[in-house]
Amino acid sequence: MSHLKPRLLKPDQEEVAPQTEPVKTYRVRGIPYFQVLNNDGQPVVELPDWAQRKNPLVALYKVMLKTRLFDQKAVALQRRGQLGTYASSLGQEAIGAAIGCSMQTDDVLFPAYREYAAQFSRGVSMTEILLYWGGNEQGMNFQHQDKDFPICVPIASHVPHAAGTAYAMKYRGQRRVAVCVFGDGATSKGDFYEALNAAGSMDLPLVFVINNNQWAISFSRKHQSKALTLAHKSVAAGIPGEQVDGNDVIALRQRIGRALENARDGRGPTLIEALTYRLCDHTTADNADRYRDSEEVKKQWVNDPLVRLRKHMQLLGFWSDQEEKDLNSRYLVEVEQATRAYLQTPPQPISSMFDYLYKSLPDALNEQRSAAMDQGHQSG
Amino acid sequence: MSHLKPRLLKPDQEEVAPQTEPVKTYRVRGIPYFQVLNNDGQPVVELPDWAQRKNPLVALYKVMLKTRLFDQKAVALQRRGQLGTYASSLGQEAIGAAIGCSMQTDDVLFPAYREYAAQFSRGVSMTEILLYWGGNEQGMNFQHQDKDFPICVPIASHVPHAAGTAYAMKYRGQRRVAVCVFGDGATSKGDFYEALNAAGSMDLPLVFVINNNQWAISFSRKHQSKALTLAHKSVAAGIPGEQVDGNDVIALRQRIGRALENARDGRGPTLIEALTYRLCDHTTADNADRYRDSEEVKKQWVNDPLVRLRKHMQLLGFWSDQEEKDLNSRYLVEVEQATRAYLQTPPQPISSMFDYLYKSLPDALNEQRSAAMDQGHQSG
Amino acid sequence: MSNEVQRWIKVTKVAKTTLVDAINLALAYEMAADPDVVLLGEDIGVNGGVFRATDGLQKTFGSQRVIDTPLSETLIAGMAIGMAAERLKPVAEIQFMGFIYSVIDQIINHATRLRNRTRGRLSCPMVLRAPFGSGIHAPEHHSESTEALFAHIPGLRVVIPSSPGRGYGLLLAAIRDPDPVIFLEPKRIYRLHKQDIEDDGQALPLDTCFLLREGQDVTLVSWGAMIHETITAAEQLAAMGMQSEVIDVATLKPLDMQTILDSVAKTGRCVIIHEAARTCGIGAEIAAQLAEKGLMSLFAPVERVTGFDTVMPLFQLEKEYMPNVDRIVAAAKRTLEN
Amino acid sequence: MSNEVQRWIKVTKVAKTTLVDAINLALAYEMAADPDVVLLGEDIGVNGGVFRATDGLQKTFGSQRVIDTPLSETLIAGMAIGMAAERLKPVAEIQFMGFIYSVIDQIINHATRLRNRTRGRLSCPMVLRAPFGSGIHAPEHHSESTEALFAHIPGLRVVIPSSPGRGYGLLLAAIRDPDPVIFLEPKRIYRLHKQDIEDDGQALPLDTCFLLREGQDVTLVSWGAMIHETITAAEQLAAMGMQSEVIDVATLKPLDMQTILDSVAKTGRCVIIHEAARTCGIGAEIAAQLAEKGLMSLFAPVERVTGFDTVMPLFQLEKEYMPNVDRIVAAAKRTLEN
Ligand SMILES: Cc1ncc(C[n+]2csc(CCOP(=O)(O)OP(=O)(O)O)c2C)c(N)n1
Ligand SMILES: Cc1ncc(C[n+]2csc(CCOP(=O)(O)OP(=O)(O)O)c2C)c(N)n1
Ligand SMILES: [Mg+2]
Ligand SMILES: [Mg+2]
Repeated sequence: MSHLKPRLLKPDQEEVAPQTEPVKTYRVRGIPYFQVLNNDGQPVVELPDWAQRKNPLVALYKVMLKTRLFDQKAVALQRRGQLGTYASSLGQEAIGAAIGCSMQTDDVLFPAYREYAAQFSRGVSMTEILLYWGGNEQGMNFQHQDKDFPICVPIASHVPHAAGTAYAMKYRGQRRVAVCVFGDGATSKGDFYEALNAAGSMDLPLVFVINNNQWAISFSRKHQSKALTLAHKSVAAGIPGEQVDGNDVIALRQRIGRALENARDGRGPTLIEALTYRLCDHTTADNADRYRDSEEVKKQWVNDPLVRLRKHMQLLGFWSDQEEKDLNSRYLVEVEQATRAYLQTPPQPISSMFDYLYKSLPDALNEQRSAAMDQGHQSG
Repeated sequence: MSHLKPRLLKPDQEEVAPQTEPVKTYRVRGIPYFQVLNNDGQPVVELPDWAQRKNPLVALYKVMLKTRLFDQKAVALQRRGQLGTYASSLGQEAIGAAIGCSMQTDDVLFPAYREYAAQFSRGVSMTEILLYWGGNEQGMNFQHQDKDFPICVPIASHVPHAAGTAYAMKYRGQRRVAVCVFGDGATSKGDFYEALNAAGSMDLPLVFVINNNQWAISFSRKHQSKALTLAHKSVAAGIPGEQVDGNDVIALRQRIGRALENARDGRGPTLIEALTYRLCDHTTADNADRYRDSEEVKKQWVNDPLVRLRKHMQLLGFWSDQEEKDLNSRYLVEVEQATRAYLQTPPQPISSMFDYLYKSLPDALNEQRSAAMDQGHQSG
Repeated sequence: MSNEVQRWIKVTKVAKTTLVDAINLALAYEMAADPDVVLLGEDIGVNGGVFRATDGLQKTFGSQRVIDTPLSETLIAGMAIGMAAERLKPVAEIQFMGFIYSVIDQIINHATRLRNRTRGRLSCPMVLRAPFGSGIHAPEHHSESTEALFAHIPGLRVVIPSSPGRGYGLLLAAIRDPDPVIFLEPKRIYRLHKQDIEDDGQALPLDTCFLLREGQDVTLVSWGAMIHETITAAEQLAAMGMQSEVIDVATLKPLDMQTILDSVAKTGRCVIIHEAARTCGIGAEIAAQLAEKGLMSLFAPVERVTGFDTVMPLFQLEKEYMPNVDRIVAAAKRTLEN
Repeated sequence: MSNEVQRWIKVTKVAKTTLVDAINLALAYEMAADPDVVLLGEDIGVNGGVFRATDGLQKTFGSQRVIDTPLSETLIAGMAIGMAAERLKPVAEIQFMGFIYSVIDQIINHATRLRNRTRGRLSCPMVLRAPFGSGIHAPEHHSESTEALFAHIPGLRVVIPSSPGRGYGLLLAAIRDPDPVIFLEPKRIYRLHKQDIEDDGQALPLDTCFLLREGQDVTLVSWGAMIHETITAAEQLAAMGMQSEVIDVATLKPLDMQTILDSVAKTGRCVIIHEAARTCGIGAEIAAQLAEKGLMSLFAPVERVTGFDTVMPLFQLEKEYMPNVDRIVAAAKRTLEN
């Protein structure tokens, strides 16, 4: 082949002056950080009205406490070999509680795998969560929640689903909102960015909540991204973004509620970064001592979201030791009942592998179904 | 299965006050916009030194003119059935020229499919570009450029490659830089975001250049993202980002050169959005009249980057009509020579399907290779 | 679809319809009949799709139902899943099969599982359309045939039409199907043949092969654009006195093996033809099932005429890559030597 | 690798090595021998990988060579390509095969093409490692076996070890190979068996099956974790008086069909066992080639004992999904009835 010999045009770096003045600069909206209570349960800004009344506070506290007690049980069950790998939500209960209490019944939740508090307030039962981690599909067949998506394990892959559902809501002219929760690690994944961008350009009724618990298994938030805050990622999609103290359930409830209202009223999506800390191992299959300082963890306990809210309620005279005791006992009973129900639930039948694969099983699969059933029959 | 009936905790929106004050706000660095010349070729800011000297200006002009003339020929060849689908770079020549003239020989370019100007200044021949669009793999076997990546058709999929190469450069302690170019549409794709984020967190010697020609086939920049500018996407990765007049080769050369220096000196990556306009159809397979106003296109011709630089050179007395004429003639001859070389290049042999598949062909494929050769023999 | 709606939609005979026009008609028919059907993809709106498969639909049904998306394939597939769970019936277009790979994750990990993992609480009635295959001198990455990747995914349906009529009827069936379907359109024949079709909303079944030609000497099994080379080969064989049975598999997953087995029981010989790379192509599955269930009726080894296990070459060599009539005829003759 | 380097590295016998430790040893060996080898992936550094396959390597070789990446699989594969083109030898880990699908695009559109599309100007010597398969009561999406998707991709090598020794030797070969290799590790047997191995840097060939047991009655073909059920089945069959030949395919692409054909020429019977879904699994390709090239030596139809064409169930039913010894024995006996 006869090529024309091309001439290399030499670079001329040395001739270039390093500085130029821009002719204009686009201002970028700052990223606000919200907090209402300090660790002593005292307000650092003006308290919203609702946070000075007992009912809404107790509602939040209940979900958080229930989640905490459930969580302890689930970890114990796993340690005893009665549950598969389990992802604890220890220390991160405020996020789910605030989400759950902010959503309306016909909104749709897209959880990752740590938002039991949100799921519980949305009607998912403790038994169901146990069934899921116990290896039984029935755990995602929520009996009292027909729209929410199941737990999502492949990181960030559910974020585009939330965009699709939000689109459907908007297309139908409904005043409904999709809420999608995911971790700090998830904000590095393409799925997240693609959905965030689309939510902006399509102006979808969608609230994104980052559970920034500072760790993605062993990889710290600091390494995950050089973004100053993860809320800064909203700038890339031209949507509002903010950071909220993720251990401050009042601030969370306030800001998530506000974002939902905006979405519901047609004012588009919001990205909320909830700053918290994973007080537990990544899952029961993980040993966080391999990669993070246990001192760091110890220090984080002062931010315990349950303690903070309890102190606040106590300061306002809304919460007695007796009430605390009663609620604990009640939930411990409920947790035991749920555990029993879980342990008594039989495995799914072998045929179920085929029976939910398509709406009706194609003929081509009949033979395999029979073979599976025979085999089960032999071994069973 | 006996489920505990969960209680639905009712949302309490109505109780939530809409406004809260943030306790602090993170300031976000503004996104600067750079331009040096106006459409009359006159400086709107202080002219850099080098832009007042003939050689660097002519070097840039040459690549742009060569690319423009090549482009006309390629489109004509396609229309005559002598070339496959071709993606023109009409109106966008300044970006590639500035990139090519800013890079050093052992840097590595990761082009999409419109950066012929950059490729020409990097040693790729016109014949090679024709061979590529003419359906011959030899077109990506650059004879005078051993490191640059070939043209990338799957949008944004080459951006992670640039991150890997940049990592290798840094790992080896070399003062080299990877430069990756892609379109406005590419900034919606996960691959782009994942690589941008990693470039930030790994502090890679990598310059990202967006050729924002306002269109991704029929989809306009405005619909692609609600981001105020595409340079704002840098905020999500915590790296510097800026917008540059993409029809102003001096501003481009200045800013891209600066970004390369920063990367080379260990100061990490930059995202540069070059604002230009696709004066041509998306490719020769496209008919832009279906989706965009031809008036819009006509108006954009006033920003022609070649005219702007030529006016500037004329104002400084660096460029005569004769020089213009001579250069045109010279490149027209070169283009004809390249075309001839392209048309005279035989197809790759049938065996080549197998011979570059692996470094050495596994035995398992011998039979298929023979069959292919026999078949070629019969039909040939 | 209810009878009322069927009656309401005017049934018209559309003369000389190409495959791509048949796709367009099917989309228009079902959008008119069912307000839950929405389309999404890149350049499908004003531009009407790069092959004009959605031409005019945005004008008719509005930009809320014919949605131009940002350049984000994962988003397109993922959004379709979220829409389907809300009981819309999304038909998503991936502009070329070469750009479909980043959505395999959404298909394998979500679309095909949603019903199963929620025990039917949620489901995913979505269609993913994409043009595929070689033969039109397209640029790099625009000519591959990788349907086998999808045929391995449990819970999916894989459908490939080979004529305007089957394009129309199978696409309607795909949209109405309650589960995820990938619908691959052989772009080489988008405009190659014209057929008169009834625009009557009649769907075709999604789980049977189509018998295109009867014969007793050899069974030729193929799908997509290759059906046309296969029929030409059958004609050439007929001229030589050999009668081929030609089967268009069309619905590749779930696979109607019975029709193929019945044919081979008659002919004793089988040639499978596909454009995709040979190794682990769908031809392997068909040949394997023949070896399992039809071994005793085979007079000769099963032959596969396929693309090579090489990267699809740029277009100067695409003809050399693709199976052709000569190779099919030669393979059929080899089986007949036994 | 030069002899000098080989001598410089201390050859040690490592007693009682598990598969996962063998992987670790091979990585350590090659990193010491070749400064161009770098590892990248999620949690592979301080944490040593979720299965500890990279345990201690960051401490030994530094965080520049054992790179913890952000949670971005496309990036991981894409970076490996960019590194490989610069003549590093990246070994990328995808934490579980369930999260590998978003990188198929990078593999199919780039890694396997770089050499071909540049006519050898650039190349892509990278390894993509991932644990896969079921049987450890793992959560959803952690138990699938989808190696067939990769076996269909031209230009790729697909390797699956089934013992510590083969894990060590094949991984070394994969790293030294000048082209992209996907190396899938059956996690169920990561710690199941222990073997004494020589940490001597000896690679195994990448294009031959391994004959694990000789016999004249039936050929059992398998790979990965299923080798262990297969060998148990062979032992049970032997107790019943039937001698099986057991073949570990190990290097699934390119496929060494000759060894399998030779064996079947001897036994006349073949059972293929894999955990992956049946339709379009690699078993189909092997059975198809037997039907094409070994038809005349087959006394009985080829049997496939495989996972079902269903979504992998959550772990309460995973045993019911996986092929087991009984099914293998029954299939072998069926072939022997002919
Ligand atoms: C796509 C994908 N890649 C990898 C994994 C393995 N993995 C499970 S959890 C996890 C870290 C997730 O971190 P983050 O998003 O911060 O959520 P967190 O667990 O902290 O709640 C990883 C890497 C996965 N589940 N999905
Ligand atoms: C991943 C992928 N999706 C879709 C396409 C089809 N396609 C080719 S070019 C293009 C638009 C690209 O727009 P942009 O990034 O702005 O680049 P431009 O063509 O304007 O230079 C599309 C959708 C592709 N090549 N790759
Ligand atoms: Mg986290
Ligand atoms: Mg563009």
